[in-house]
Amino acid sequence: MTALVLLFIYAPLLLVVVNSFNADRTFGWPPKGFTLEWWGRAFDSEGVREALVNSLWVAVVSTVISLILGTMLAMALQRYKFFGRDVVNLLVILPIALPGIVTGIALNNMFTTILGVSLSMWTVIIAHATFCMVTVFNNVIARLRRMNGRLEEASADLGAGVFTTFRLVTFPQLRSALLAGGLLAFALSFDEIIVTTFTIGAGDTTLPIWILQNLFRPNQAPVVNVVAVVLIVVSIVPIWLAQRLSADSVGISAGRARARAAVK
Amino acid sequence: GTTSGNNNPGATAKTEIGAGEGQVSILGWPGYVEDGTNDPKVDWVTKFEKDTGCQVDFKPFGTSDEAVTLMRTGQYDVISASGDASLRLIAGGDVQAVNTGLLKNYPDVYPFLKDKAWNTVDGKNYGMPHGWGANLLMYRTDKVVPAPTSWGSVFGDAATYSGKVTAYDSPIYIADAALYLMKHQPDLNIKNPYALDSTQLAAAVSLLKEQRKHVGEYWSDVVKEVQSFTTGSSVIGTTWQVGANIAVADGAQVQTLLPEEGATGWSDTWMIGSKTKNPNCSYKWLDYIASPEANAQVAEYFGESPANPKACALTADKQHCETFHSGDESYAKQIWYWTTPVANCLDGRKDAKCTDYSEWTKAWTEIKG
Amino acid sequence: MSETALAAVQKPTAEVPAIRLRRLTKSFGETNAVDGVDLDIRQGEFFSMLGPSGSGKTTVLRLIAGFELPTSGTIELEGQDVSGKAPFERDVNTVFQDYALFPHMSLVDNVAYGLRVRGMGRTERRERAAEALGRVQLGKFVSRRPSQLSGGQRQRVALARALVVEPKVLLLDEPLGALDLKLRQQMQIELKELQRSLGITFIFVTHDQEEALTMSDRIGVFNNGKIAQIGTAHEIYQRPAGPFVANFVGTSNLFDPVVAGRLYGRQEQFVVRPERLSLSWDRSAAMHDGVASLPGKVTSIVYVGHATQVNVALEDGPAVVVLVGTELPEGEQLLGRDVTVSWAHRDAVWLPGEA
Amino acid sequence: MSETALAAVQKPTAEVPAIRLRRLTKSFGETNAVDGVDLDIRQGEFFSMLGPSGSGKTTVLRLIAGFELPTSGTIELEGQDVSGKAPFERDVNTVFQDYALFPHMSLVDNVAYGLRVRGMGRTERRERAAEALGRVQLGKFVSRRPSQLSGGQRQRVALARALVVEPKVLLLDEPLGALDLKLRQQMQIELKELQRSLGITFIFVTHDQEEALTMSDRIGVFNNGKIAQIGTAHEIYQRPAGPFVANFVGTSNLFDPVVAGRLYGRQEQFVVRPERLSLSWDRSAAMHDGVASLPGKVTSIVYVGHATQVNVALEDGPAVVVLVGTELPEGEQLLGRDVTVSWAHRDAVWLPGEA
Amino acid sequence: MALQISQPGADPGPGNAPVPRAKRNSFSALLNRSPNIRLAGLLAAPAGWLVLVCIAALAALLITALWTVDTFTGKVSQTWTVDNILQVVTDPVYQTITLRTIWIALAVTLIDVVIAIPISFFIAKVATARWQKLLVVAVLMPLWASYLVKAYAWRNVLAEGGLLEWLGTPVGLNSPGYSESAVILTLAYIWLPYMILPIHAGFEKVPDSLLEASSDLGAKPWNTMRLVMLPILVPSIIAGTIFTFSLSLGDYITAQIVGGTTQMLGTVVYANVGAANNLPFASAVSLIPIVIIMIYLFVVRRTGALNNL
Ligand SMILES: Nc1ncnc2c1ncn2[C@@H]1O[C@H](COP(=O)(O)OP(=O)(O)OP(=O)(O)O)[C@@H](O)[C@H]1O
Ligand SMILES: Nc1ncnc2c1ncn2[C@@H]1O[C@H](COP(=O)(O)OP(=O)(O)OP(=O)(O)O)[C@@H](O)[C@H]1O
Ligand SMILES: [Mg+2]
Ligand SMILES: [Mg+2]
Repeated sequence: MTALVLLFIYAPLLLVVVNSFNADRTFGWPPKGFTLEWWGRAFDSEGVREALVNSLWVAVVSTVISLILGTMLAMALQRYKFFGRDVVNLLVILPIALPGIVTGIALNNMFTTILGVSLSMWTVIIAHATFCMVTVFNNVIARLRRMNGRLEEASADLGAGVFTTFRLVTFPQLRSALLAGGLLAFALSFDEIIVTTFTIGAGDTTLPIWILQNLFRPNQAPVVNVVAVVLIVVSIVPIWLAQRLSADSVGISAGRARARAAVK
Repeated sequence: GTTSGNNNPGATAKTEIGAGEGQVSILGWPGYVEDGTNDPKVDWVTKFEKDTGCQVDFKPFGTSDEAVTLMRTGQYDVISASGDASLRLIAGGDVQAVNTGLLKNYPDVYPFLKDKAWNTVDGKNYGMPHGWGANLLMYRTDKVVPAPTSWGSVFGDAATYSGKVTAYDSPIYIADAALYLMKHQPDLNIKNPYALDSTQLAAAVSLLKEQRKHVGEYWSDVVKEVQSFTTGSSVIGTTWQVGANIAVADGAQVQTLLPEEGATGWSDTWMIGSKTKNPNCSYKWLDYIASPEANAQVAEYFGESPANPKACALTADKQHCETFHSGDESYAKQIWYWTTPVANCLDGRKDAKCTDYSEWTKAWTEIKG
Repeated sequence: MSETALAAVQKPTAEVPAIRLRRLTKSFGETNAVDGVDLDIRQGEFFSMLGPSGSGKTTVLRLIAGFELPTSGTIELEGQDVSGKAPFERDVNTVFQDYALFPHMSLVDNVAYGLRVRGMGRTERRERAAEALGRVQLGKFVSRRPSQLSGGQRQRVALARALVVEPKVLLLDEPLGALDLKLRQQMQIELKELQRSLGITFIFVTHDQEEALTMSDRIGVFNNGKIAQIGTAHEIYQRPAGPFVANFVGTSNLFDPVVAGRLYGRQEQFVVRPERLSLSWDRSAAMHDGVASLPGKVTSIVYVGHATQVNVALEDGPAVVVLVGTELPEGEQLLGRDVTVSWAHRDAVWLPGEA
Repeated sequence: MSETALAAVQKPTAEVPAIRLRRLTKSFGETNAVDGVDLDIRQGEFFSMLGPSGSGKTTVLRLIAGFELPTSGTIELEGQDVSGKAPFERDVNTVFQDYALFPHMSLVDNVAYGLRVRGMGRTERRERAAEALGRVQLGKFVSRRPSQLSGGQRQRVALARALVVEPKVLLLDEPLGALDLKLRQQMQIELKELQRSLGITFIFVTHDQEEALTMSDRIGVFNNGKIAQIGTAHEIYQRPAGPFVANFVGTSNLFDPVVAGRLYGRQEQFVVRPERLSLSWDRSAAMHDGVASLPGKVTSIVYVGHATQVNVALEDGPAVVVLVGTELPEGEQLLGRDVTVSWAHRDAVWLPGEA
Repeated sequence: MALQISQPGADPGPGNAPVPRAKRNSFSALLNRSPNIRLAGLLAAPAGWLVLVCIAALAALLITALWTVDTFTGKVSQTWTVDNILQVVTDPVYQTITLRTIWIALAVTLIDVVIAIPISFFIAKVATARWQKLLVVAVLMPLWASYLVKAYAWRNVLAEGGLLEWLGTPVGLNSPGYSESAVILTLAYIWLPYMILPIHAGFEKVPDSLLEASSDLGAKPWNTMRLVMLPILVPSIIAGTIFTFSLSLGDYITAQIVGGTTQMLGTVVYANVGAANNLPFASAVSLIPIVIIMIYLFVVRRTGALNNL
């Protein structure tokens, strides 16, 4: 059963790999010939590099924003009961629960029609940070729930002020949750296409946008396959990293955190 | 998005080209503005930048509709608009009139591309023609026998290849049906496939709904379509010449033809945004892209007929212009270029009210169901 | 019970008390977790708070440490009012029940934490922390993580961590609750030793009466957010202030006013501890001076190792538990046997107040 | 210690034992959690497994229940070999330490679960479940969720759930471990009552020796995956089979072979329980027949309520603990005082085997 | 062991200066005293952000749905009308599309649940610790492949003469071609990891003792699964369905790539934003998924699923 599912998961990916070497520009099956042309072109393509840099930049900035905001929000919701708590709780879930196209045109509409801001990388970052926040939020709040509340009291008891306590006790406890949430936020932002389509400014491309633009261009589609293969291979690094870090720092429960984290 | 701007289609044209502003942002079909980043061998932008000192910032779009939306933001200086976008842009005041006298390559352009409904309004020119192509009928020679001659194969006789028919995925495709009806149902009195009153539209819609039952796939990008033909998922339907070329290159047994009814097609125009801050660079681009060298490169890379006959001599494939029937005016005459349908009937009828593009859009949604 | 009256009884001391609570009250919504507590804890004292679950012991401790702020009343630390101060402004440290060691720090960093946040240099604080760990015999584990220690070892780290900053008062909330019996008994002795040698005031929370009895200089028995009795182990055990204390601290055989009236002509409750009752295996108990006797029947016998608990239903009185230290008559049917239970008059503890 | 020899001593019984373990072994990687255990548990017996943490008690229980399969050896249930059977094929039920109640079901559904999976109709099984809940005094809570109960109440639900399917043997893994002292004592009594009235075999795991002593018909003392001794509470307490058992069950004063040689002319260890030692507050202990005496010095005194623990360092022997039931001489300095400790010869328990 | 005290009395040891007292920090003390200030400090930025970006944008969208587009200039004119909404609600074609979209989203969700439960069970409860790690990675990795590329790969798989047919023909299996089923299959593939992960986390949270208890009480594995595992997993499953359902509900790219002629709500919204530049109408159409998701969230709110996201 599991083997079947894994086959189901990997067969199409394998096809992508095969097609990155497929001489046929429209990928007929079975492949007509073998070529390294696409790989060569992909590494020469400035467009790919530029889009990649943009994507990394957007993903990093929106991850950082969502890490900060998500952590603050999680701490507020986990520790305090206040009026409107449920509403805020729903609000943080909404951007991810709503279909991307809705979030996309809502933000597009707000930026261009209501606020009159011109679209740019920054509008993309705002949009991404909004829906990435929930991944950080969920990870952090789950960790906070499990975290021993006495630790912070112990810290205060030993003479540490509020900020020192956060820096020396709370933050280190949250680190692996932040890492998991951050990685996921990064992944989400990095691969986001729909919301990005609606919020990106003139002349800017992120990697998915570049892929979308080139997927259906006669000479570019195979190059896209190459990019995809590279992405898949490179993705092993952060996943292993997340695995290792979470396993080392908090043991069994981290496994749970990780899996839970891995969900948006 | 929409920005409010002066609704002023008669903006006065420029009288001279000054020094470049150092930059120009261009909105265009993918493949129209290549600077070598995608393929180092395909590059005509770098030369432009070197010659004029105008840095090019390029944003491609997928459909005319997207093009209009993007142009409306006012962030772009120049756009390559097909006929179904150009009128909307002119009407929306998003582009300005162009003084063609300032463009030294303008006189070379095929005359049958000048002063057309999609680039000229009230006698004012709104841009530089770029290139054109027809929406042809393509079929698999091994699967479709006998060879078709009429659009009837994808309309009346679509059932023969049920599930393997393909069609262009845009409201503008309604015009293809209207063109067919124009020839086969004279009592509807269609004079221009882009000027349909509500009865005529309804007839086209019902024809397309009938066709829908046999359509295997609507295509919006040409590689996707080619792929379907190569694999055999589609065996007959509309195409662009460029698609046919790719298919043949990939070894598919396909053939294209211009059916007896004629065809719809596109003719693109480079236009300048009404709010541009870089008018000089914009004019320079319009002129540059119509130069024989650049025009040849674009036309060949994209797979269309160039606007400048001098380009034909410079294409790598010497047959290019022949394949695309570039100078063939009679061929061009059979083509109804994409034009945005508007309420004021384009065929000159004053008594009737025509359906506009937003109605076509809703009709298209309804057709696809 | 007249708990309030009793709680107010405080021996006036010349010296400033380590902790002075005055009418301390803490409410959570409707419930008064702590309800007007007055308490003076002397310098250098080992003071235990004993009471059933939910009686407010932890809350009092948290109020003293500053984790909760009182609803009303004041807390004085060595004569200074600290009622509104934050935990990090009070010279009081806590050993938590679950130890609350920082899991991401090594032992030495855990212990050095209090010094670190006080701005002491790295070398010095680590030295002191290592020294403190040495004092609790964990000198060789300095670089381990808390998760690599056993329960008892963690307990010691928590202790070292609290003591290294030299607090005036150390608060311990059921520090031995999580340990198993043998380890617990050992730690009781160690803790007591430590307190004696350091001379610091310990406030020790427990709900285990034996633990409180064996360790404390004085005990405060809590019930329902109030203090039911304050006194030494002896006082609490031998002269309970009411039926609640009598029952909570050790097992008690309660005789109601009717029986008391018949035996002593005094219409008040009294209790006799099981180990103060003696049992004769027949109905012929010698009625000599200063001893009361009642006949009864054995209902069950439980062997508890060091002694045997014999449950006897008295004929004209309650069912009582007798703790028999000597061996029971062997080879005989003891259940259901007629016996006589007797006790010395001076072992009867009279409980004033309501029935 | 000769544990294996001792463990093998089984009284031959005519009836088929409820559980029979033969050379039962379970290894986890390198460690032998259970190491060749032979054990017969009689029908209707209340059998306790006592032992320190990690001694293999839980593993034996899990082997019997079928959650683990033995590395070698066999398990017989009423004479039938069930060694390889799945848990749902064995007529044995377990009360888990954490109760393992299904959080998504009401109490009645929890209890009815075993009947449900056996295919009993809805009405009947709910009736029976409600009845079982009534038996454990939770009749009015039938529709509550487990999360709405206190620890003691959950414990009873777990019990009802296991009992409603009428198992032949009930396994209980430290069922009282999570409860506090008073509740625990109460539940001990209830459990024992229940077992008596149902006549089902109970196998009860605990590491609390007092609990084991008070409740069990027989006790198996585990050490290191092996059984160190099997016997009644009396046997285990009064005649420990070795120093391990002597020390683990109750406090023991251990005298080494040298002292034994001097006193009795026998070069073997012996132990005397603290409550069997008596103390005279001077050096003039009457040397009468059948009594041994040794002089010593009081090192500390701990008041434990029902008695006082006096620690005495003997001059020519070990430090011993004496449990004094009577009141100590009042108003005198007792610490450091010269005393004599004596015991009856018959209270000395000889420990055969290695030192 | 006994605690050895070097010397009696509170003397900290030879040569050691007394420990400094804790530093005064009045701001910290203020924060410590007043939970409200702490809360405000924590909440202001993120809640403000969400209200601005999320609530304001949705409100604006709703308002825009009440405007119209000038058919001549194609610009939004701010005249109020409910025409758009009326048309979306009454025109049968939108009902058809809505129903189809919901059906696709439901089918995708169902397929993912059916696949995810056994595989997560296997990973969480059957596989050894080593394998467990590997498998989690194996499931996570496709998450990093570009969505578009995966969809496109499926286009190739599903093509006539494509991988699926190539594999399927010998066993009598037919490729569904480019169709609604293709959309369902592809979406189910793309969103599968988003279903596996919460369910896997859910399985890990079920204590082993519950499974043992069930077995102990006589339940065969299937009954344990049905009566104990599944009910406890409900929140996790719902958490997964929120993703697969909502992600499918708003999709238009996959429909474009493998859908053949299939139209979904996303297609219509996208067509109207771009085509005819009819943002008000697009807004009106997008109200449908908003309403559907809101209702769904409201319904599942009580199950605690939202905490399992
Ligand atoms: N944060 C809180 N919110 C609401 N009620 C509380 C809170 N803390 C304690 N209580 C209530 O206050 C009362 C006293 O609780 P407290 O923890 O002080 O008891 P305790 O004597 O320490 O009990 P235990 O022996 O179980 O630890 C209880 O009724 C408890 O439910
Ligand atoms: N699943 C397992 N994997 C590896 N080792 C195990 C496992 N279960 C138990 N052990 C080991 O087997 C030995 C016996 O464990 P067991 O749980 O039976 O002890 P116990 O007597 O029940 O202890 P406690 O009183 O702490 O519950 C221990 O050393 C333990 O570490
Ligand atoms: Mg407490
Ligand atoms: Mg155990």
